[in-house]
Amino acid sequence: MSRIHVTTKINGDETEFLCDAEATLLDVLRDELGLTGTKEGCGTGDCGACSVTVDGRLVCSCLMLGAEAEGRQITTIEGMAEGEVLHPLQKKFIEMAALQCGICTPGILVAAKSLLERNPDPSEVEVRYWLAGNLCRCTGYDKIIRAVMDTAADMRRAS
Amino acid sequence: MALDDSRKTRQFRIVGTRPDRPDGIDKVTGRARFGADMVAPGMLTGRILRSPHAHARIRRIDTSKAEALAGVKAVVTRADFGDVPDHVADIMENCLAGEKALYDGHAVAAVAAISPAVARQALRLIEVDYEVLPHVTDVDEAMKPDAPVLHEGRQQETVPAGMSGNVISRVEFGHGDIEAGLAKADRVVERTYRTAAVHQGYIEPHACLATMTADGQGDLWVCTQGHYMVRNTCAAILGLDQGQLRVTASEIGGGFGGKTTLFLEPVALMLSKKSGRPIKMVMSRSEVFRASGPTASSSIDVRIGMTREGRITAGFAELRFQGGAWPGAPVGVGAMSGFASYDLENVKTVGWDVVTNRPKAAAYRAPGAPMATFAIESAIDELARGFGLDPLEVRLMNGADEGTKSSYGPTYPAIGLKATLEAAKAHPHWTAPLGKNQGRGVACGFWFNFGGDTSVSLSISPDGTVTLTEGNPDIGGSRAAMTMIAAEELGIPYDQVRTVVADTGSLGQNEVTHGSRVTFSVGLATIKAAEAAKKEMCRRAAMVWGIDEDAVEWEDGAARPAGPNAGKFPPMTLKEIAAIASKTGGPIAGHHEVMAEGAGVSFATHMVDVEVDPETGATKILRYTVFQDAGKAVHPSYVEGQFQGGAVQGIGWALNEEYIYGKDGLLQNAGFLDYRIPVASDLPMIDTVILEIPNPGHPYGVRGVGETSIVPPLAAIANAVSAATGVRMTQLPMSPPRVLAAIQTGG
Amino acid sequence: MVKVLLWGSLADLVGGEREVAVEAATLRELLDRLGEQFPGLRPELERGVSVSIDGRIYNDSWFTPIGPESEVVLLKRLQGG
Amino acid sequence: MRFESPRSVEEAVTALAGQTGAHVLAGGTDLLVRLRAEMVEPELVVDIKRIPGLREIVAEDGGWRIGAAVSGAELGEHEGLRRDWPGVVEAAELIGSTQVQGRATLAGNLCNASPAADSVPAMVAAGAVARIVGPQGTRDLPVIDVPQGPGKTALERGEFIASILLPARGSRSSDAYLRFIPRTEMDIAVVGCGVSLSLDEEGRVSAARVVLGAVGPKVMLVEAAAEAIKRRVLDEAALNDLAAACSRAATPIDDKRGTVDFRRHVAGVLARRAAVIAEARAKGEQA
Repeated sequence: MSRIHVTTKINGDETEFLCDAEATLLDVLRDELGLTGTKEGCGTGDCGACSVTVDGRLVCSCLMLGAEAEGRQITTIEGMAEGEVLHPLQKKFIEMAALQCGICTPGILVAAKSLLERNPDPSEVEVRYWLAGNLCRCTGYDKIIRAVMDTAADMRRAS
Repeated sequence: MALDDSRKTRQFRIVGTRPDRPDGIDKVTGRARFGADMVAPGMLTGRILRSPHAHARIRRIDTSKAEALAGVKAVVTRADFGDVPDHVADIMENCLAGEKALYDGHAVAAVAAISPAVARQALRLIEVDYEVLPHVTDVDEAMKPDAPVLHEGRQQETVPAGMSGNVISRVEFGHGDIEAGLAKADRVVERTYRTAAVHQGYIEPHACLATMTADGQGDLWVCTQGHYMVRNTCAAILGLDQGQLRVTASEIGGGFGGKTTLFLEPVALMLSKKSGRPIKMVMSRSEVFRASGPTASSSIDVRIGMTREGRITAGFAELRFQGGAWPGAPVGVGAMSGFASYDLENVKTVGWDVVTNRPKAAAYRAPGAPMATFAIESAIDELARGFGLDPLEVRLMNGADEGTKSSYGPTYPAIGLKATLEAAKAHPHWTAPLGKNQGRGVACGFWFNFGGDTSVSLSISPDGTVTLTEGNPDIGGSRAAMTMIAAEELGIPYDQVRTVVADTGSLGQNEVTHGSRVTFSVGLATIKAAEAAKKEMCRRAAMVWGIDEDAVEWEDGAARPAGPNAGKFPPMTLKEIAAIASKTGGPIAGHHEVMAEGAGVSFATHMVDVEVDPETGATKILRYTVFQDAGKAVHPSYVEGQFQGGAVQGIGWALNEEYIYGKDGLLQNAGFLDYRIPVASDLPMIDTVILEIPNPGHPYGVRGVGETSIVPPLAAIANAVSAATGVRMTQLPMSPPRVLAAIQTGG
Repeated sequence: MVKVLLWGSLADLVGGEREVAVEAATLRELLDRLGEQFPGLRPELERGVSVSIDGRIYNDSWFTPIGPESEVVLLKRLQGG
Repeated sequence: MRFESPRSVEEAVTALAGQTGAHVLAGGTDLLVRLRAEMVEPELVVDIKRIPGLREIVAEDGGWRIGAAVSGAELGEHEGLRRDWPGVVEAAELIGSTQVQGRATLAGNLCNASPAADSVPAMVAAGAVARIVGPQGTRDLPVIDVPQGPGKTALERGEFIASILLPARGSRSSDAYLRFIPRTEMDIAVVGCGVSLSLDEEGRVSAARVVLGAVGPKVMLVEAAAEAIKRRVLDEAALNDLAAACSRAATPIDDKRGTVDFRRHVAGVLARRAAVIAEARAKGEQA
């Protein structure tokens, strides 16, 4: 079984890897590249813990083959902060206690960032539906939704 | 330990504020290491072969072809473990089947291989000769005399002769005379309620990384609620010395009780022993559903009598719980907690623990209480509404208070039930108008809360910063709470303390993170450890000042001379004392080890508005408010988080979550697609009201808060749906087909 | 003598009494005496019980003092999530 | 397993020709789940997303030709499609989460051949036509004829869908799709219903297609339901007849997602509600 050579950009860095044809992007990120911030909660696209963006589009990395990443731009949770400067969403999640165990948090942050890039002023309903594919079992979503809305408001004020 | 009964209100500096959690940055940047995130050099992949049958005798397992496959380094079956001590025998059997496979997904064999692909292939090469046996998955069916029997000789002495061998034990609680009480009632409600088995639904699947050497030393990295429990249980199963097995708890991606036992760990250690290589095992989501530990399903008969004024004259409930393939359904606790919110003259509960061909139930947030409470709070609501009485007033009239003899025996000290009811009555939610097809429900709930073995160590660094070392995995912000308590006690800033969750080699025994015990127990031990450190620091200051150590007291982060004869010295701060520690006798630390007792019970009242679509039976949660007694909220944001999370798990349980078994005894919905936990768009905000009725058993008054919040929602939502539709719902989940059928047939 | 309230299904194992009395000043003595005087309780005691003393629940602490007037209730061993 | 990513339709056809165990990968939201569950073990996966044109939506004869690799999110961002076929777009947007929307395609939803596929009833109501390419050349097949039963399609070995054509939308016409799920998101349809209709100048239904999903082994065009409302204003009586026709036509099964009685009843409820939405849209009353 020959492995596939893939060249891609991950969090802005030119990255090459070899993967089996059946390896998912999630497998590659976690097992080949050591980017374990992207989590596997289900492997079937039902929980959103593996959310990343590919060419700016939010996807479940468990539902994409690693081989498909050729030439794409991929952003993971590890690419969200700039050095030691956290993204406003990251800061707000800590400040507003929008996480308990933290396993769903990377996926939710990646998804929320993708929302705010498209829609800087989402309604509560829009936030809830955008994040419907990101399961959280600890928080009941309340503080997560509030943190996203609050960050959006802060970012609108700042821009 | 001695309990502090003083109820002095204390002014706190840090406790009650909302600082950022210390593990926050790790968890928002993806750096935090969870169970599946660890690697080791030379690591192999471990995989489990699982039974495709609900009940089958294992005649023979032939692993030779798998062993011969290139890249396979070890194959393990039950035979590799030999005899194990009685107290871990059921856990062993659940980790790997012996004579029989007892449920769909029961582990039968395991392999270690150089890649997941090879491991998958190896599993297919293992030949298992099954003799398929008749199975039973329903609790009422399993109690029938002609039901297929799972085990011989497990029935306890409390079970009357002649019952099915699947009936393991019977418990009974209560006092008074039920029949006499019912005779005084103006109306008696008599109904049977049923709840489906549900799963904790933690997002992180079970995972571990095990290393074990031929000389009996082991290392285990594992996502668990209790790594000391993992150590002790694995040691017993594998015949290791506890001290030779070091277990490190990873960050844990949710547990809710489901990670208070073992599934993979002994198998991983054995694979490591046989292969001589580290073994990583990670369950798939479908394995989590099929073969971890969901909670019991139940079938409950209730009889409750009430006068037209609303006084409950007698309450009776008979609870039948199936807890999967081994004894241990949480029916005893269910029987104890169902009527615990009430002050009743005549009350009795009977519980039956029944085994079926399902995975062995593990704990799930207040195990047993939500089901019992669903049945009882539904019946009370039906009576109250039948008389046209205000359901909150009825609960206040009958509610338990300090001095009430509880339904399970003891007399209550100060408790907060009525405070939650009064708060509910005064809240604008209670009087907000409702529209068409909408209904409002309330229900009360109770949980015991636990203490348990606890060890902490608090070390002062030379620069005056402090490390608090504890042994309970941080499942929802407990590092923040412990850091706050340590800083509070020492009188230093929050960010001068760092809290570390240590491995089993670093501290004495710690009970599992369960029973809502951590903030109470670890907090208690942290206070005591800080006191020990303060005492030592006062002694050092006394030495420097040349005065008696009794003449020094600790205040605002510094040692100060106390009393008229102590002399006049400027306060010596923690930093200053730390800086000269090696000159005054060496490093300074405090530690405390205790079997924490005195956890205070906790009560909650939940209020919910729903709208039911009369054409489809779909229920929408419109508004939800939690009123709960926290004793003292150390970090209110995380207390609210517990209230909200418990309420939403309850919403899932009430509306959509259920284990669905086919006639073939196989689980039909082993994934998040058809095991439907609530998603963000299903829900409104979950409002919370924190009541603080101090627990007399804790210096700050802290009560556990984690579990009570899942107890009332099932009944509160059922009461709301019943109000909206005019039809009494008695079976969970209240899925749309069930609600629609009830509306169409009138119940 | 300390009066100990048993849960219902245990009563059958001690001859039908819901309340029994034993001589005990600590939790350990209480558990020992119960086992000695009422052999029918032994299996349940071995499986582990919780004990409420004056409204507080104890699992194991042997040397918890018990006064003659203390309210003592035997409970099923508690398990939490 | 091998992975190929051809740059033209011809290359893809060549790669697939004569190959056993070959699977076409577009959005992959079904294929990867089946791979993971070991339900399929392909020898070859052909990713069609890099074929020029397959990720485009182009106007054709007044209608729209949608490339097989266009994702749900891209459909939803297309003004013209939203205007002409809001029912098809809303059906496609119901497939899975935001994340799944970033990948899932109409063609994939169709080829998965699940009776509960959300976009299929809407496409059938719209009279959509699939363009199929393969070793024997190119052929057009109405979408309704693609699914042959659960997991089975009319595609021959080596064939795949290259695009789907939504025909020109006439005046005073529109469509709508509704499904019932227990939650608000993330579920498979328990019942789905697509309605496409045209109104005459008096507001009577002049043409209609009413289509049910998840109530039979494959998508179901309910002629009797369309007949029940043709030449009528959609008043209470007409809607009742529509609902009754749908409930009668449904041939569902009991399973973990719903019961026979529930599905029959809800098929009627959804048809009525979808028809009301489609009518309002046809009148230009809402987007």
